[in-house]
Amino acid sequence: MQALQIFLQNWIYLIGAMAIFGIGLYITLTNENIFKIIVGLDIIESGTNLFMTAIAWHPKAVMPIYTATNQLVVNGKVVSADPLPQSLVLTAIVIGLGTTALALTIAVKIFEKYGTLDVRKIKEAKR
Amino acid sequence: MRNDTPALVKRITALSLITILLIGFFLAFKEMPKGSAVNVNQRVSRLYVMKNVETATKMMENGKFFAKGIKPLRTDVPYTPITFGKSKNLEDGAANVVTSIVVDYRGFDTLGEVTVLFLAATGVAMLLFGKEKKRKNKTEPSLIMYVGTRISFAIIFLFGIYIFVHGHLTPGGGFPGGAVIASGILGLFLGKNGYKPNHLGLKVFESLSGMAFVIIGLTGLFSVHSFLANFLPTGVIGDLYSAGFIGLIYIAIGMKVGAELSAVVNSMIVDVEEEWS
Amino acid sequence: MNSNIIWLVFTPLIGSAIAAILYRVKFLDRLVTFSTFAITLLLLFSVHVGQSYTFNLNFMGKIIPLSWNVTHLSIFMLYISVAFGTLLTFYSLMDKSRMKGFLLLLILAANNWIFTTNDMVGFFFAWELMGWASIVSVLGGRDENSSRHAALYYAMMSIAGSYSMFFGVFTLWKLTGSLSISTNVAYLSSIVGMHPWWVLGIVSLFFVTFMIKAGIFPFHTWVPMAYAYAPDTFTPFLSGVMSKYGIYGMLLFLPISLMEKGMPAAFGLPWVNYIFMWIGVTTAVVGTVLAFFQDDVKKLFAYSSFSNLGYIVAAISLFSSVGVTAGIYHAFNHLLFKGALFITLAAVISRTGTSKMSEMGGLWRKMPVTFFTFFIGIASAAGIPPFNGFGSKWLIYQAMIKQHLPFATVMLFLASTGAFMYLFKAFHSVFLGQRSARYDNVKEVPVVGQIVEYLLMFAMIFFGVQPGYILKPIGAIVSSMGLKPLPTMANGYVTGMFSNVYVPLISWSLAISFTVGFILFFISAKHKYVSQSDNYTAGQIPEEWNLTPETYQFSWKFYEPIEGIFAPFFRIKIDGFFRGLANWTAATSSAIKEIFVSNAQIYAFFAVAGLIIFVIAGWVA
Amino acid sequence: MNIFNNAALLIGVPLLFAFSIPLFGLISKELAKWVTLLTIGFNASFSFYILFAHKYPTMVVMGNWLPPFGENLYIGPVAAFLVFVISMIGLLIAIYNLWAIKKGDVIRFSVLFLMFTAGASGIVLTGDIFNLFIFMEITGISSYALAAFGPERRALGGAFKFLVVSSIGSTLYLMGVTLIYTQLGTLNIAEIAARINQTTPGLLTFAGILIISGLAVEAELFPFNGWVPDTYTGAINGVSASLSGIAAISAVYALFRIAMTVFGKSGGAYVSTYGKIDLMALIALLATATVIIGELSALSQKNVKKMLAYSSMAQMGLIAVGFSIGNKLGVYGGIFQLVNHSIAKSMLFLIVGVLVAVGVGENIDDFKGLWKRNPFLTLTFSIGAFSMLGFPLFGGFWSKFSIVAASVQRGGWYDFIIGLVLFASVVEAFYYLRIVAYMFASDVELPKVKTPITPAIPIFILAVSIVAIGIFPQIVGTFSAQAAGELTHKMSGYILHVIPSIAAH
Repeated sequence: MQALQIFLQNWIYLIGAMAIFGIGLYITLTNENIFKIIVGLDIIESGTNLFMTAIAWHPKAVMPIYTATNQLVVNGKVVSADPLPQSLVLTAIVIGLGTTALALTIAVKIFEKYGTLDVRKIKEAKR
Repeated sequence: MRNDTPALVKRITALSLITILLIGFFLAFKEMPKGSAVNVNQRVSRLYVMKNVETATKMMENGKFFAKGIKPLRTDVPYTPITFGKSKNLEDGAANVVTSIVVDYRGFDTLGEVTVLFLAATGVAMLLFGKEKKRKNKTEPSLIMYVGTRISFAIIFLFGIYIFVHGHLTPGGGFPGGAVIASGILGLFLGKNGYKPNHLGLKVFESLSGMAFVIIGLTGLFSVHSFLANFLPTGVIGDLYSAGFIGLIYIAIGMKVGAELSAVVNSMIVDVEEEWS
Repeated sequence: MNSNIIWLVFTPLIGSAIAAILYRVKFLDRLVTFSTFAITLLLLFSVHVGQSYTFNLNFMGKIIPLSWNVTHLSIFMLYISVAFGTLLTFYSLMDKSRMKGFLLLLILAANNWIFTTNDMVGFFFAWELMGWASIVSVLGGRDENSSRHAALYYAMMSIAGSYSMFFGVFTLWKLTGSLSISTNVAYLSSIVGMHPWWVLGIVSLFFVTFMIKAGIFPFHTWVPMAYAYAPDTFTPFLSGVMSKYGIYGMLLFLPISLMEKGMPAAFGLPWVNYIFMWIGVTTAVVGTVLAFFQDDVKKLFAYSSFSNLGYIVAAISLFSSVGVTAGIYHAFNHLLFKGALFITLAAVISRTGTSKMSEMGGLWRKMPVTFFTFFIGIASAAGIPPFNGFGSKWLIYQAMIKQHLPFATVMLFLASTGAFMYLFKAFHSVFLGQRSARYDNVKEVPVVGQIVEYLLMFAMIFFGVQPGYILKPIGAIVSSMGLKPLPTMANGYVTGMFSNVYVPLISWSLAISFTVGFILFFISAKHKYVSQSDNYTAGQIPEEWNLTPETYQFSWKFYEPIEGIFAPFFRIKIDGFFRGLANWTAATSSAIKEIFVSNAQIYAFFAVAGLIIFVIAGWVA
Repeated sequence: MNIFNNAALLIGVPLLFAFSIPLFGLISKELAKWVTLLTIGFNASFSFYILFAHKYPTMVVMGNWLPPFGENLYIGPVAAFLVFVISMIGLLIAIYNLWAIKKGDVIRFSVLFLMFTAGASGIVLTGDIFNLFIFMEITGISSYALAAFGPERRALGGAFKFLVVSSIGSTLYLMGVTLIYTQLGTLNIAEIAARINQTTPGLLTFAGILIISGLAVEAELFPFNGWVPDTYTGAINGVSASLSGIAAISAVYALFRIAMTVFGKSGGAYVSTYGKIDLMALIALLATATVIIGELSALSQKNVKKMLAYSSMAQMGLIAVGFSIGNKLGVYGGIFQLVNHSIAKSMLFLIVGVLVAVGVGENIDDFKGLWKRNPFLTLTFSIGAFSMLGFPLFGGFWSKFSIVAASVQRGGWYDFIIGLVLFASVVEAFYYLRIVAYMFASDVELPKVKTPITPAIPIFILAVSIVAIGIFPQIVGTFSAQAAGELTHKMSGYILHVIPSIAAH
């Protein structure tokens, strides 16, 4: 039981992150529909974000916010979760949002001009 | 791999590639501190949490920060206890350490992040540029929808403002706050057929709030001689009026994100006719 | 310091700048070109063997010494190239072809630089300058499409060659830390006994370049195209002077292969030299055979030029005193007679407007001076005694026999006989035989051209009868290379290993017999001149037999039987190799291009697959 | 430690004006373009000041937090020089845009173009590995949008390809950065570089591979470069010019900053990296493949723009070959070639843009007889082509010269690599010379075309600079020699300028 607990503490978020990453990559690489590809890219980004939060977390972590009751530092040692990756995730989420918005816009325009959302059919007649 | 590769081949290839990649990740993770082995004290975050970067800087300048073999002695940086609601004039006044990193210690990242979002919104608007056609919902929104969105908009807007104003105290900040505001505006779009926000207002708002951020940064440059440096007193940790320029920046970011995301929603909802020829 | 050497390079450059400004006015361009050539020739009198000059080029804080050093070989090459260039530019004063004088001057600058430099950087620069100026010069031919094609082909070969040399220069620089040619050659010859393969590899990087520029088999494929489609007045320079740069380069590097260095030998020669000798012989034979069947007269002489360079290479590759003497001597002779031949061809083509032999004929009455120059030229080329080609060919045979290479000698003899055959074909079909009616109004070249032709005639006869004037400087060159020079005798002698020939004696005897023949010609019955179609027909109507003016021409199916003999060999096309390489490249190109005609997803696949390859590489390592 | 915080204006001023351009746009469209032009002009002149008043090596501290605790910009010889090049090319393309961008959303286009240039400068300047990611995204997002701009639908397809591949790449980069952070607990490039040998080798290798793969997407190395031809062909010419002239510079810079400074071993004649495999060798292999594939693909193109795209890919490969040799001469050649490539290739794209606009077209056959139709564009195109193929007395010669010299100096299997590269160069020479020969054909009679004045200015300046660099290579040479010194000596060139107190240990 102890071993399982330690295993879960060590690996659960990492495995989750990698699973999400792999699923996203699989979706991106196998679906021909542009929207699904964009969804796949988004899922990949989620996997990365989860990974970044996972490396900030440890089993005894408290939230990194000073409140009246929350002690971040005990005996000269920081006990909170690592705030830096969390702030990086904030940034990464916004960047992912921007990329997704732009990708969707391009998808909309592609549908307008090519009349299809199938990546295999988006090509010019003359090469 | 060609354009006409059968789906099955693609799937099998993708699966095998991803499997190899994940095994690679797994092997790398084995060497990585994880779970209970994660030690925040060995990371630079320790200094951010303890808000003693200045001490560390002094130690570094005296040559006491790096040990032999260039190992940083982050655990040796002395700690001044911080009490919520009492500690004054810390080097960074935000109670939320994530906020203090996002806006203060790594504020330049955030400026870049705002820029990315701004560029995305600009790109969306640029690509969907054209002469607007009259928008028409597929189903006419009901009266409840109309009234409900109007009423809830005020509450949502207020909530958004609350989130970004309290960014330095509670989870949240400019980006979530802005997104909340934009969701209120999305509600308005849903609630009324042919709803048109004030384009000019959005644009001016967006520009001014973005410029405000840069101008705050430049003020830092000209008053404290460093771009994006805090030039205001940090106050007592836990107060609403504390943490120096973090509140100002989060207000600017919140307004900017709100305006930007509303503009994105607007661009995506409205049909346009292109004017290339 | 002897800075006058530098002026050999700068004078043409300045002239080129002036000519480039004036190039829209063709005559002024040519005039500047001619005067610059003449000034350079005068400047040459102030240059003496042993002079040297060093200019330290500061490149990125590194000092690169650009050094000039006048040797016996360089002064000889300088004199003959500049003198010939002066004649050629004088001829071109009244010429209509689209040769651009300023380009020729650029080549002259490079020419002087190549022949005097002693550092590889300068050599490489000059080589590039010469190469590009000549490529651009080829562009101005009569037939624009063909000359564009030829120039592109030439450019490709030339670029491949210069990259090869580039690589060689840097390898040597890395090995010795010096850029001086003489130091590097000395270094190579000091290690050639220990690492023959190594040295062979480095030297072949240079030799590929030299062989391309000289047009030696199997890199000759650009020669017929470039020679034939270049501007008519540029071809003499291309054939006469520029092909010698390759020979000069080879002569710089050949001292490495001295027998005493312990190279493994084959048939009494270091085997590398042996192979190289056979390359030369093959060049001579292949050039001859290919020249038989050309209809384009410039192409015919291009192949002839290619064949003659084979003789030179075969001779110098022996690296014996006779061999090198013969090689350099033949280089000089080839410059003279091939230059003369191409100049006369330029004259003919400028008057007739065609270079096809089947469209010419019977021009000797209209252009007698040109005719005689051409006649002496082909007599020289064929190696007929009183004219200048004789001595060198004779020495070449001697050198071959002396090395006990009977088979190669026989091949060279064969090539020489073949040369006589194609030369006669060209001679007859251009100048003799029936004249087509459309050339009734053809005039002789202008006086300027005639002067040049007289001078060339005189030179060919003079150096044929008095070979000593050339053999003496060559003797100095040979001894400066560490070989024993041939014994010097009076100017009239061609000295050899087995026998010495006193040429004036032969010439007198030939002149007497010729006079006798001439007298017999005049006292015999008068000839009747008829029009072209008034002949052979025996009362038939030519059209019924599908006979056209071309089919009456002398060159019409002239060597058809011989062509049958060689037919199997024609299936082996050397330019087929390069063409194949090009086709292969094009096919690979189309195949590789297919990578990039996919969609976004496939590219994502590529990226992930590349990543995976790395990951696996990381595990394996 | 030399701190020059005012250099933050290199990022701050473009940001300020990018945010305010929509307001200027309310007044007039032209004003938006002019504001962009002037802002990039400010950047160009400021970086000119830094470069020629010899203000570097210096550092900009953000928010008063010294590195390695806060973020910083490091302006070493590389950054000072490349920022100047990027701003100058950006300025010239902005002048071209004054003429070329007339329709569509001009105002927002100006915003994106301004931030594209500023973002590329940011990549070069930044001293923080995560900040590098942000600037990559700024450049990336603006270039997706710019590439999709234009009336032709092929632009959209190209932009989408770019977006998909590049998003995957940036995710991989972020993963790699995170992995390094777990071991070293810092994001500052200088500190990571100083302590990279304290990581475990397996993780280090994996992180390095992820980061290099991520950066190779924008540095156009095979097999991460599938997007290149379609994006370059699809985008309008000004954008293609800036993609190859600006984005590519910063991407290659980032690639080798990571490989040489962060992962590199200090000391030794040739830079190699820590970890199980030598990342420099890996990049060398990629680069060789890129050169060969790029040149061979370009050979059979009939569309000049596509040909230039492939050529651009191949040139990036050549640059990467130069860098990956890892000695001073090789890096010198790489940086020199980087500058030459960005000048010449952006000029060629601009010329194609003018030619398409005046109705000549972008196929090889349209170029026939161009000399008689428009001598100015023909001459400048030829100058660009000659520089590309490394003709003596043109800029490209010196860089190719140095790269070949460096690889021969290194020897070993670099001899083989450079042999392949030189073969590819023959192919390159062929397809460029073919166009040049076509342009000078006189057997085609077509009406003359006029060169518009505005785009002729940048084209003329670029052509003159190519010739000037060819004749006086020290214009670029002095700076690239300093830059090569910085990249090959990571301790004295980089780390000690950013964190001087490391010297004591």
